[in-house]
Amino acid sequence: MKQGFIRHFTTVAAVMALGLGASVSGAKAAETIKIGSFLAVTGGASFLGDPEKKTLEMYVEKINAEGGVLGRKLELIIYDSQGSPKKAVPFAKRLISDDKVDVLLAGSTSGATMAVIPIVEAAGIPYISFGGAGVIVNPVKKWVFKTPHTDTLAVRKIFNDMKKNGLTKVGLLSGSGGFDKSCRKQTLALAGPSGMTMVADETHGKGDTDMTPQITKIKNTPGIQAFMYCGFGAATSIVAKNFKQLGVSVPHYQTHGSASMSFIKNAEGGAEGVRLPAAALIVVDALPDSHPQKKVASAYRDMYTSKSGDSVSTFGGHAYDGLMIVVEAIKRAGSTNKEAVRAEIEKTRNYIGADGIYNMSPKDHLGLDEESFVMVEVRNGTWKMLK
Amino acid sequence: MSLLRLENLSRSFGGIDAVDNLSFAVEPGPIHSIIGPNGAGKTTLFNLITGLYKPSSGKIFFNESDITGKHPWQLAGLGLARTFQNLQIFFNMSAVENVMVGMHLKSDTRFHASLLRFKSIVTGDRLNRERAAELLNFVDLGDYVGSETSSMPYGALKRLEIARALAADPSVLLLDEPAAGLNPAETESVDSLIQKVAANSVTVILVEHDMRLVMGVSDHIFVLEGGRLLAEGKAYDIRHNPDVVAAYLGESGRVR
Amino acid sequence: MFAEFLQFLFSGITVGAIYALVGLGFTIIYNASHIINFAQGEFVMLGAMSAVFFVSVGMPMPVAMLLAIIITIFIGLALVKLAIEPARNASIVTLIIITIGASIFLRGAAQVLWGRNFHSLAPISGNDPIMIGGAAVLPQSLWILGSAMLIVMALRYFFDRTLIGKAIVASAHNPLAARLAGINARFVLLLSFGLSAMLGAVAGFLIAPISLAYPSVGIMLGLKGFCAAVLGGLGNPMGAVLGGLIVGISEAMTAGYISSAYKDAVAFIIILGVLFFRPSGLFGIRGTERV
Amino acid sequence: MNLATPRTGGMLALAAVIAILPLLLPNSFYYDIVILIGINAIVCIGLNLLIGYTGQISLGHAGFFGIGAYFSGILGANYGWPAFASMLAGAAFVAAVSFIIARPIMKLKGHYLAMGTLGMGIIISIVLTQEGDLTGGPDGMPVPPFSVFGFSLYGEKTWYWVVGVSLLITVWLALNLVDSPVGRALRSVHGSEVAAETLGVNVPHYKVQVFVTSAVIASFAGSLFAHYAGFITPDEAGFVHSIELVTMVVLGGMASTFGAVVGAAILTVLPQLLTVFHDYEMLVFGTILIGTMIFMRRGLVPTIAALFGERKE
Repeated sequence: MKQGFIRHFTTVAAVMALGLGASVSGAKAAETIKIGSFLAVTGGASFLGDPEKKTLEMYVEKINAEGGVLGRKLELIIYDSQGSPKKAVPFAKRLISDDKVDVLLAGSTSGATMAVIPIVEAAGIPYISFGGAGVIVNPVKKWVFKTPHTDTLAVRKIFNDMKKNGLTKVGLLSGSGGFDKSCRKQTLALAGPSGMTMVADETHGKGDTDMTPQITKIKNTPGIQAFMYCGFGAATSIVAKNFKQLGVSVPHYQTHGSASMSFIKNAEGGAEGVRLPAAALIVVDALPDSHPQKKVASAYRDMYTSKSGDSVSTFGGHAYDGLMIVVEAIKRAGSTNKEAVRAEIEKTRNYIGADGIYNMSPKDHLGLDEESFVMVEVRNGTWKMLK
Repeated sequence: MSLLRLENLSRSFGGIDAVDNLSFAVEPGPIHSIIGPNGAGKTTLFNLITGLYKPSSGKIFFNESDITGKHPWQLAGLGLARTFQNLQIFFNMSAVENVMVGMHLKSDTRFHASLLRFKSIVTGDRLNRERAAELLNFVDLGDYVGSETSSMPYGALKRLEIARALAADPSVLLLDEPAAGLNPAETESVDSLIQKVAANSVTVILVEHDMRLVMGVSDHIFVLEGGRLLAEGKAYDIRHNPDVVAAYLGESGRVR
Repeated sequence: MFAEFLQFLFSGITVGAIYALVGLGFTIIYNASHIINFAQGEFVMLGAMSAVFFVSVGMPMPVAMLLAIIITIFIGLALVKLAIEPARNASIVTLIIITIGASIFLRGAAQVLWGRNFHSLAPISGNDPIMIGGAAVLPQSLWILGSAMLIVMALRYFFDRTLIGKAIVASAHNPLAARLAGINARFVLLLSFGLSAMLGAVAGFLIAPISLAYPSVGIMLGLKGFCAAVLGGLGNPMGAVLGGLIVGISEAMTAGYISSAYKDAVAFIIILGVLFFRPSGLFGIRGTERV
Repeated sequence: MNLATPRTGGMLALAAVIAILPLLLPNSFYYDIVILIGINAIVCIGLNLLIGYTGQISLGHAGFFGIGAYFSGILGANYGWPAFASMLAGAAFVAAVSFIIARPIMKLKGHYLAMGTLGMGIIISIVLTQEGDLTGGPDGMPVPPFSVFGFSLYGEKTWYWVVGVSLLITVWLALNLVDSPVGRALRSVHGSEVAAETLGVNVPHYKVQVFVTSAVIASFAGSLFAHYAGFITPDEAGFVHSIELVTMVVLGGMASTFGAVVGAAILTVLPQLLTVFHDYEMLVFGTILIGTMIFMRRGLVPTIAALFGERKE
């Protein structure tokens, strides 16, 4: 009679223990500086996470080759959250309490970042996010910083350029991802105060292969003067192609989400004439030598293209700046004490990065302003910087 | 007052009249058989009576109340139970549990009671389990009480289906080819089982090809052919009815 | 206004033809084995990605297409040998999980081999649209629609007229009887997956110029292709094409006239509506329960 | 008290594991994983009643999980409802919605049923994504902690016991349901609908009943998850999550309540183990899925139980 009880107990317990025991990772060398990261390396947002992962890996390797930081090697632990906040949360807890990392450089998407913030704030660990949404640092959270330009900056830059060309009636198309929806929310919010009127507001789904219905509807909106698209990844090229096929005549604006060579190459000529705000990194060749970012941006561009074989994108730039800001902060703090490193990150002043010049403060955990964006236009297959 | 009465019942499947304007009545009495060559519409008739198929036209009366178009689970409540030509055993359950499903209508099936395991559920199950064991003994499956259905031989499963049908305390039991695929010894035991069932005041309606079984056990026989009633009567009359013989042996077999 | 309607219609046809082509892949395998291959979307992805790869290493387009077909067929056969055959008489749920496992495996392999960036493929006859009644039609979508029709006719001829075709259909309806009649069920299964993989590859490089190619392109395509096949009635090639067109056009019309945000939701509502009134699809054979 | 039956033996074994486990969990990461196992197991137990016992299929049950989560989120954060009230409201709404959907959808069979439920789940996740001003859209929304009588549940340790007890209750309820006339009626639907009908089992009624039951259980689990995680996104309702849940049930062992628990445990822990493979993670995961379906067709627990030579309940 006892037999049944023992049999059940062993079955359930054995499986549980096997699972949990095996995931206790090996012992760790005491003195390495541990950088924890979870990125959307695969899945829908892999277009963000992949360059970020490659950038972190190549630069940690480079820094370690040059003797590491404070004489200590950097150890990089990266988990693939596949862009899903549901997967990001356990990885964040694993990095903080199991791998016991010193600093977090993670969260390719805003959704994943927002889900992890409560954990980071409770644990008290410096966290630099690669998520786009402004809400990540607004209202300011003690331990949370971010390097990517917020969509607020991008939208304001776009509106300024539109106003310069006398365009005030804008038709908007946006995707269904976190980046797309947050960009749409900012656009609709800033339209009024910037004197713009949104005459159309259309959406397309994840993985859609043809946006002609939405673009046709926007094209036929009476009084429309400019078309704007919020999105990133393959959809940016499809929208550009459809835009050209439908022969839409109004100026075509997109966001820094499309700032990569893949966007131009895969739009098969549809990208011609598209204007968008981009980090200086993207048009590094067109920058005058006097431009403060010229040296840093071209060094990063050369390193990235040679090591990864892909063209450079602003998303890789976010990771580069994040890593460098943390390394500088640790050097200035002289230790990996979390409170000290956090304070130093907050004191980052006039840091020249690939994506812009960072001036952080207790009230601004991003430190970028519109100047970090450069308006560019696609001319015969490459980026041209606009004055 | 007839137990079961069909009035111009017909059912066609895209042009084929499986059952064609059939009318006959089954009087209370122990064992009735429905025979006829393959494709005569026997199983279709069973499916119409037990509500699995809806008739194209005509009516069915059970104890003189119209049951045309009723769902099978409503008919089970009126005391109609059946077995199937090709086995419909719940292989995901044990032999005893199969029989216990037969007692479904008389068990406590209140959702909250089952969820919170009320006393009535526990005692009810214990009684049903005992009765199921009795029924298995009744159909000579005593030594299969504790076993799984997946390990039982074909003959035993045939009898399990009968025990399961009996668990619903039917007044009429429809047996669809109970002897199909059985060897002579097993057929013999089915014969005695049918008689045992009939002896418990359960009217049995049998569809069967094994003439020796039919002629041996039936009080009344209906002969179907091409979905129509060819003849009905006592076993002796049917055996010597020229139309019946012709239906089976073809025109050359017609006895002048 | 009519031009706008035409434009929505053409977009619906373009997308519908894509779903139809993917849906046909489901139909072939279902016809032969009553299995729904949830890795069908990945066959399309493999066709597109391998074609892009071969073009990028300098192969001319036709050679790249041929190689893409060969590779995808090989993977389709490997899928049968390694995953489907060992689990032949498993339940529907188990087979669904196996094909989902296969789709995850193939996606993982594509990412390791070809990276995670998105690529495009040159269209067969240029990118400049043909103007009809004020609406733009892509030559590529005409290629897709044309090949979908061609494939349906070829399939209809194959399944109705040729001996092997009938063997496939026979072994789907009654595997035991088919085996007794001397039909080699394993060969039929291999043939159907190979055929469906070839079709997936063809769909891949026809679709790539429009939908672009990246490792996870197969997920949504597979889903919508499944919708097309089910809407049309599983196992009916013509049904899959019509189902695909209905899904595509309803998406485009919803985006145009109702709300682009709920475009996909409306497409699924239509599918559910059809299934509720015709539980085996528009043209599916309504089998009665044989007891 | 017969220890051999799954009811008492199994329950005691699970209770013992839940009681002892905290001694083995070194830090909050492990607590988090075990709590997620518990929540997934609760959903899988409900789903197992539908798939394993009644032989149906649903590729959309994460939709109900998502509705439960968002009811707790929206009512809690925007309207200040107490946690219990929003949880019950979510369950009531899911019960109503699933009842209305169940009647037509459960007429479908096999692949068509898979398609119908897949569509249902996707529609729910689209609504959660597009209704941004209510649900916060794809970037999700914060959920206040579970407060009851002023005392709010916070931290892994307290949640461990909340989820542990909820899991035990769910297992107990499921075992009761299975080992009763209703349970046998559900299993008879799986065995042969035709035979069940002729024995008086109102098959459509029981299909609807088990569909609604599994939906409500998913909704409760969704609410628990929302308050525990503190942040939810439309991914909770997405079809990827639905497929994960079905895989847990099938992997653990269909028609086995403890199988559902073990399946949930394995598929929650596996991604943490597979991080070792980095880029090859998906390759390994796909292979494991295929392998277990081929070699352990009846699922893990029934196969192991069969090794011990005893039919697993």
